[in-house]
Amino acid sequence: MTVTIDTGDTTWMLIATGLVMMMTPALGFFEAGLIRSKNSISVLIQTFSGLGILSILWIVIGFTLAFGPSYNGIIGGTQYTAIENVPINEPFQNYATTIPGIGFVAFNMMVAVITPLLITGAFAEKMKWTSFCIFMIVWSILIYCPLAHWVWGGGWLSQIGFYDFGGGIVVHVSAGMGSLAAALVLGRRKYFGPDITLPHNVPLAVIGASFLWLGWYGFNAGGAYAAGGLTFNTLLVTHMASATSSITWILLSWKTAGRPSVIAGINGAIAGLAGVTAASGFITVNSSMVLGAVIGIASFLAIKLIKEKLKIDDVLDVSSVHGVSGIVGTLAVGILAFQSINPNGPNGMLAGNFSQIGIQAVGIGAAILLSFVGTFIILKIIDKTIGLRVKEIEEDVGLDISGHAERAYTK
Amino acid sequence: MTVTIDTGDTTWMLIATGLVMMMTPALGFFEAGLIRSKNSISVLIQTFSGLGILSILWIVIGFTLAFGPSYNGIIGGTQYTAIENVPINEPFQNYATTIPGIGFVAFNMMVAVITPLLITGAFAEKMKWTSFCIFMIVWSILIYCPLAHWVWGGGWLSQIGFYDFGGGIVVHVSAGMGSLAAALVLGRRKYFGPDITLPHNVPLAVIGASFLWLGWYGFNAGGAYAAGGLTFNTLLVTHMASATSSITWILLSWKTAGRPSVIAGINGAIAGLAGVTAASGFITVNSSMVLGAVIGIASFLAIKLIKEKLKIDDVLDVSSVHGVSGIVGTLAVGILAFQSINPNGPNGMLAGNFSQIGIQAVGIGAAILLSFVGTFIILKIIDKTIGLRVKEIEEDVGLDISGHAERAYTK
Amino acid sequence: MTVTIDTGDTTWMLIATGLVMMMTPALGFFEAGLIRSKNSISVLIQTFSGLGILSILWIVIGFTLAFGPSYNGIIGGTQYTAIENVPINEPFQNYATTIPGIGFVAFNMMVAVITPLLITGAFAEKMKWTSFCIFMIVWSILIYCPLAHWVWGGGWLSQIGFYDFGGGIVVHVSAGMGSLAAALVLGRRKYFGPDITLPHNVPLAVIGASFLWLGWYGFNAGGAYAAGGLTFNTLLVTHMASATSSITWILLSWKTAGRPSVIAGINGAIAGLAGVTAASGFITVNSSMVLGAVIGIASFLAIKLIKEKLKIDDVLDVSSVHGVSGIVGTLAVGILAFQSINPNGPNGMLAGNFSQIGIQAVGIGAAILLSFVGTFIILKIIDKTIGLRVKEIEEDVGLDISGHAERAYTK
Amino acid sequence: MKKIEAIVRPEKISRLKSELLKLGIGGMTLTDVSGWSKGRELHLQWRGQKIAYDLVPKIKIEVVSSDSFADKIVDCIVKEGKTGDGQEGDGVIFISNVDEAINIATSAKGEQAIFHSS
Amino acid sequence: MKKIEAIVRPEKISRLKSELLKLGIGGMTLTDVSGWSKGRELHLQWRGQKIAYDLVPKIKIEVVSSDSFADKIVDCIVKEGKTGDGQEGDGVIFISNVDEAINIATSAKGEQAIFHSS
Amino acid sequence: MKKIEAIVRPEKISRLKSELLKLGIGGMTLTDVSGWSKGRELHLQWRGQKIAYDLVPKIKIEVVSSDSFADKIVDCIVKEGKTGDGQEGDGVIFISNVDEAINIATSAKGEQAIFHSS
Ligand SMILES: Nc1ncnc2c1ncn2[C@@H]1O[C@H](COP(=O)(O)OP(=O)(O)O)[C@@H](O)[C@H]1O
Ligand SMILES: Nc1ncnc2c1ncn2[C@@H]1O[C@H](COP(=O)(O)OP(=O)(O)O)[C@@H](O)[C@H]1O
Ligand SMILES: Nc1ncnc2c1ncn2[C@@H]1O[C@H](COP(=O)(O)OP(=O)(O)O)[C@@H](O)[C@H]1O
Repeated sequence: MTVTIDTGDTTWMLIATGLVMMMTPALGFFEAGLIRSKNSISVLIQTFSGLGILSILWIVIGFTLAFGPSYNGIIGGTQYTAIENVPINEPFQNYATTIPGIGFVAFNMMVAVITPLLITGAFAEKMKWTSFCIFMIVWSILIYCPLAHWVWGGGWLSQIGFYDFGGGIVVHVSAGMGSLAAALVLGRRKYFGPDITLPHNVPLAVIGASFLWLGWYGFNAGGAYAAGGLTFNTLLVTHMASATSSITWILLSWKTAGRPSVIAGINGAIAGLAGVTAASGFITVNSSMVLGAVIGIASFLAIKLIKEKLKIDDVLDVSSVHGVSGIVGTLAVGILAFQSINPNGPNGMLAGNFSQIGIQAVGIGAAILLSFVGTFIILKIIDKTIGLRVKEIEEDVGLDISGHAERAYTK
Repeated sequence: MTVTIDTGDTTWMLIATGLVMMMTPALGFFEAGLIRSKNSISVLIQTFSGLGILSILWIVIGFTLAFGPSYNGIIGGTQYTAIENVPINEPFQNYATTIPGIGFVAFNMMVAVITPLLITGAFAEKMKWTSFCIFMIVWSILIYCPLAHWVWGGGWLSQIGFYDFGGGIVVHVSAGMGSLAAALVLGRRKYFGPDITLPHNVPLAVIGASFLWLGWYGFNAGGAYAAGGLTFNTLLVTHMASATSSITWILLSWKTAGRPSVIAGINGAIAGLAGVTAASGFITVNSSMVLGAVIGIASFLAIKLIKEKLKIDDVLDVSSVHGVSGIVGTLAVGILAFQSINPNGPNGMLAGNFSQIGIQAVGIGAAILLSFVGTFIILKIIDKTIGLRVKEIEEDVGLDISGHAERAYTK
Repeated sequence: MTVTIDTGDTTWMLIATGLVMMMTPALGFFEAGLIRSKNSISVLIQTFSGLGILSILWIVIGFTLAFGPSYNGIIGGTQYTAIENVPINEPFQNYATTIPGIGFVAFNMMVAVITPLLITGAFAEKMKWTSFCIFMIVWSILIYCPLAHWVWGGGWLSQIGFYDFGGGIVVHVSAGMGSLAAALVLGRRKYFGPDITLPHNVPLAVIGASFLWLGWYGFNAGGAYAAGGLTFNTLLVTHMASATSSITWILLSWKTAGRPSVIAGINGAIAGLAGVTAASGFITVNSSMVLGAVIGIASFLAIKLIKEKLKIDDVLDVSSVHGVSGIVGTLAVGILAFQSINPNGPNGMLAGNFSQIGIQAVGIGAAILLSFVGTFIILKIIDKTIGLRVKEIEEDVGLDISGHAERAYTK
Repeated sequence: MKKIEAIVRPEKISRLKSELLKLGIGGMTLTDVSGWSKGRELHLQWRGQKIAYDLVPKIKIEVVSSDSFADKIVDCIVKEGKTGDGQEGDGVIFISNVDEAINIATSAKGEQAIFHSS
Repeated sequence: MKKIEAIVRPEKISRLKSELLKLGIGGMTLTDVSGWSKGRELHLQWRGQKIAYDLVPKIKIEVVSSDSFADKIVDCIVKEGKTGDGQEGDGVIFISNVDEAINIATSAKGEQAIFHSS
Repeated sequence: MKKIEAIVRPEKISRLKSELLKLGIGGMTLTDVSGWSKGRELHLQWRGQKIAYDLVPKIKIEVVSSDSFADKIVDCIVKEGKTGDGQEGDGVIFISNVDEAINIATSAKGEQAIFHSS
């Protein structure tokens, strides 16, 4: 492997970094549009301030915990604290060997920033901003960094041959299961039911979803850390899973509610994108269309179960849209992966390798355990100390006025 | 010609693909902002679900019909059905020879997706979603794929020396004339007139237009399939035509309505972008400024004729903004092209070649014929079978509630 | 130095050009969201028509005034009028030597376009569109082009060793001080005070701010004119200054108003981005976090002084957010710069060079003088001839209806 | 004085406004509302639940006028607001009593408050 | 005739609407409003200035009905609009007199104007 | 009881609200409206057609109070709502009769319905 900077690859990673950064505000638009007007600012400030806080955290300590030299496969060492020793004009020796080392830090920062912020979808309209800030920092250090290390930083999951191209478990299963725990700890919103789940600004949500879709090209195809055939295949796999999952959701909304719904369309797209992430760099475009449809069905049904049957108030259904999708897609690596697509990846069942799916299941299990239990404990502790939820009157008035003294719209 | 992957060129096409993908939702924002609130969701779901449906169609059959080995210059063969035989790690031998084959498929997918969706502007506020879906699929197969094949896939128009860099006739004339046919077949909206043409959310429309403008850099300069002087010239030509056409429209709105209008500004920009598409890779930046002004005047006057004189209710004036503009710009290739700008393009009149303009006219004529007549027939058949228009009460209530059980805004 | 086109570098500049272009409409969204609904169109048309007008101006005369061969270090010669003699397929000999000459023109166009438009923030809700147009053209020629020439075109400031990587004084100090002058010449809005400073659409403002943040990657890292370690370092420096300044503002809003504010968050981000611009290509990521916090505090306090104490009605606080930030960041070059980061840049105090800060101060002084005095005189002349402000009744009704016969929102 | 409150089609507003103007009314206030009236329900569903979601966007015009002038205003609204022959959805007008009107700027009361000029 | 004007919680609208429908009312008009009422103020600050910013989004329902029918409508709104035991924020209803109603489409007057069918 | 309906400048709302609060009113309801009144038309054009597009954004405040209290409220609104010497556009106040008020949460009627405390 040559270790010299390639301007084409570097440019791709510059862009991919920008695209993934943009996903964080886009997530804010998506979420803010889907909730009530009176709480929309509270979500926008969570994503926007989260972008600031988690970026700083990543430079100071996050990067080295995830990608520093491994302590027994569990966590990264402190060699890169405050990005000390990160090469600027050369690549790392072991990661992304054709782009500047600092580029590897920057791209992975954007991934690390958005992951905990996905959980905002579970506690939107309920949680105090101060508790949110503390939770983000703790969750990032205790859950995200270890998991990223296990999978991408040379940790034990990578050592046993587990594969997750873009972050199926590192990002989506972890945020999804964290969301389930968050929904359980925080409880239901007042008047929980269909009457309060009317989205206040659908165009805003569609703007968010569209830029999430675009950003995901960077998120997944950026994982190639280079520009070539695999990169383009990953981009197209990502796109097609989103397309098929989106259409699947629209058809399911039509079947169950009598009308094709645009909100179903955008949720389905996000489910497809989240779901395909793990497999995006290992499978063919044709497989991705099948996978997208399966992810669409699984995540749609999961909402029916979690929200409608079990009445768990995961406000924006992160547990289904990211969690369940992520599980399906990460398992799918064990079925659909072909080394002819990516020689550095595994073969799955269809390529004759029946053992990979077991390894994938181990990874999924580990991620669920770490993130569900970890999130539960972290939130319980915060709840007992400074509290998690806003007061009832603040929920009535809306978190925007009560928590931020701002309104989304005036004349 | 060397046939090896270049990382710089590949990165440019990765981006261009993303930029053109983004144009489809941006089109939705543009259109949704310019129509009444009660129908805005219906347009957003058309563009969003269209992105899904047409992407799948392209993989399954569209690409091979457009770019497969030619049957007598009429249509592509089935060699690439379900993108079978498309190279992932090498370029095609005959197209885009420095980027992965699959990248060529992906970029052209995004162009193929947005083209039929442009016609949504003609039947917004009127058409049923189911009929829309069927229409998109049929139109893409019967009109878009042949036309793309004729011009870019080695078909008869390319054989006679017709040139269309970014899709002047393939995209804009075809969608524009299709829109004229659609407006005629579907008829006028209830209370057609200035009272119902108030845009409900101008900032949303400006967001859409702005990202269309940006996306067009990818749309036109992506047509170079490489990164170099021609690419940058194409980008700047595109930008300047948009700038001059936009200013032209603003001045015309000022003259005719007494006030400079931002809606004129964004429509003018789109007209300039659509108009310059055919010529963007063949002309100088200075020519593009003249061309932009001419396109601006032509498309502005076309609206006066089609909508105000003839009372044809092409809701968002696609026939003028894309159709008439596309015609002017495609003709302009025969006047303004210089081989000193693009050695693989033609010379036009100013470079002493008086025959090119005739060839361009043939191409335009063929596109008008195919798309106008074809669209008319397709829509008539759908109308007679499952119907095209929503019921009158549904139009009153709005397509959002009646067709999708959703409202764009709630409190 | 080799002078051949590199596809990777060229692709980066294609993108950077697109990103910076996008900042102009994004600026419009940011501003429109933060003012009253009844004036929001008037700002959108200013940014959108400004994009058209200033692009044309740049091609015709602006580029050559800024980058043509220098007349005594004061202004560029006319060699490149109407971009005559600009190489398309080769680089310039003296600028950006691995990308096409026309790419250098295009990228710098986008920077030249947005600079005068920043001043719209100072006279939003007050100024006539016609006067705006004239002001833009005159300001661009008399203030922007000379200043760009002094710093980047081989003019006297570059000759004395002044450094400004992305446009700290060329863009932000000049626009900021111009804004202060504009606020003074135009006077206060009717009912000036907290009651009229309620933002009408916060999500729109956040959309604007988010794309400004993203666009700034192109703005600053594009200044490298190549893709490599320095480019990525610049991107990350830019990002971190925005992050820390944004968080600083949120904390300050919390402290002074009792609630953390999202509007503070987005303003703080813009201040951080504007502030770090000059230094972005010369300093380390860790320095940028300190610098971001300092910029945040300085610009926040500046608003308290200029708007709340002195009651100068710079509507969107451009003088603080761009002007004061720009001054701090440009000075910081003299403290924080390291040639180990950028061998073509200076060393600052921390690298043992105590003289640089003096040179930086000279540049800042020159920019303040030129832009404040220049803007004051230009506006006074326009005021005396065709007038600057709308009539009082037009201000009551709103500039949208009175000046453009359009409303931002209808049902 | 009388308050005339009309719920009309948004499409009709611009013409209606200029006709009322010609009549010489002193002012009017417009509100965006949504309306429902009998016989127009569409049965729709929302997230699988059956609901009748049939609210149509309308505009409410309020004009306060002297008792004697009220009829002219009503006639004008009926004339301009009508679409075809008895077509549903054209709206309704309600008339009620207003005890007093005060102009904030001038402190004028009664009919003086609502007629600037004339 | 009577005008019944109720300021209610937005969450209650969809059920309330279908109950009113069952009662057989002839029409209704909804407006987005924001409300404040005593005892519910939160003291907030805005850009450093202390303000009581405590407006809560509400929906106003207006129904015009015959005198005799009014009580049934009020009862229905009270029943559907109530949340718990005396919980604040459920809203208020005001009843006032309407002199005349005119249907724009049919020119029908009085109670004819507000009842299409039945 | 009386309903006091005031159409005022949006800029005046925050101060007006706190003054009404000090007076001790029991509640109020605010609506975004747009208003037109005589003498303020600007003649504009829209897509080439001449129209008088002169609607100004205003806010409508509605307060229902006991008869005796009404005058104080009116005086307060006039005082706070006034801009300068007889300046146009400050708005108007209309007073009308309300037959009954019902508090949804408590089912209290009449003046009890509109005054929580005091
Ligand atoms: N009894 C009523 N009370 C209050 N508003 C009413 C009543 N009847 C009608 N309206 C209002 O008038 C609007 C138009 O009524 P109508 O002409 O019967 O038309 P539509 O057929 O659209 O319901 C309704 O949408 C509603 O807003
Ligand atoms: N006296 C009043 N005049 C006008 N509107 C009132 C009055 N009292 C209450 N309201 C309206 O009713 C709404 C609900 O009142 P109430 O049930 O007392 O609840 P809350 O506790 O939310 O204020 C208020 O927000 C306001 O819009
Ligand atoms: N006769 C009326 N009927 C209904 N609303 C009125 C009437 N007169 C005035 N208004 C309302 O009061 C607002 C302010 O009126 P006024 O003080 O006369 O100011 P302006 O000069 O802005 O029209 C108007 O915009 C309108 O909404």
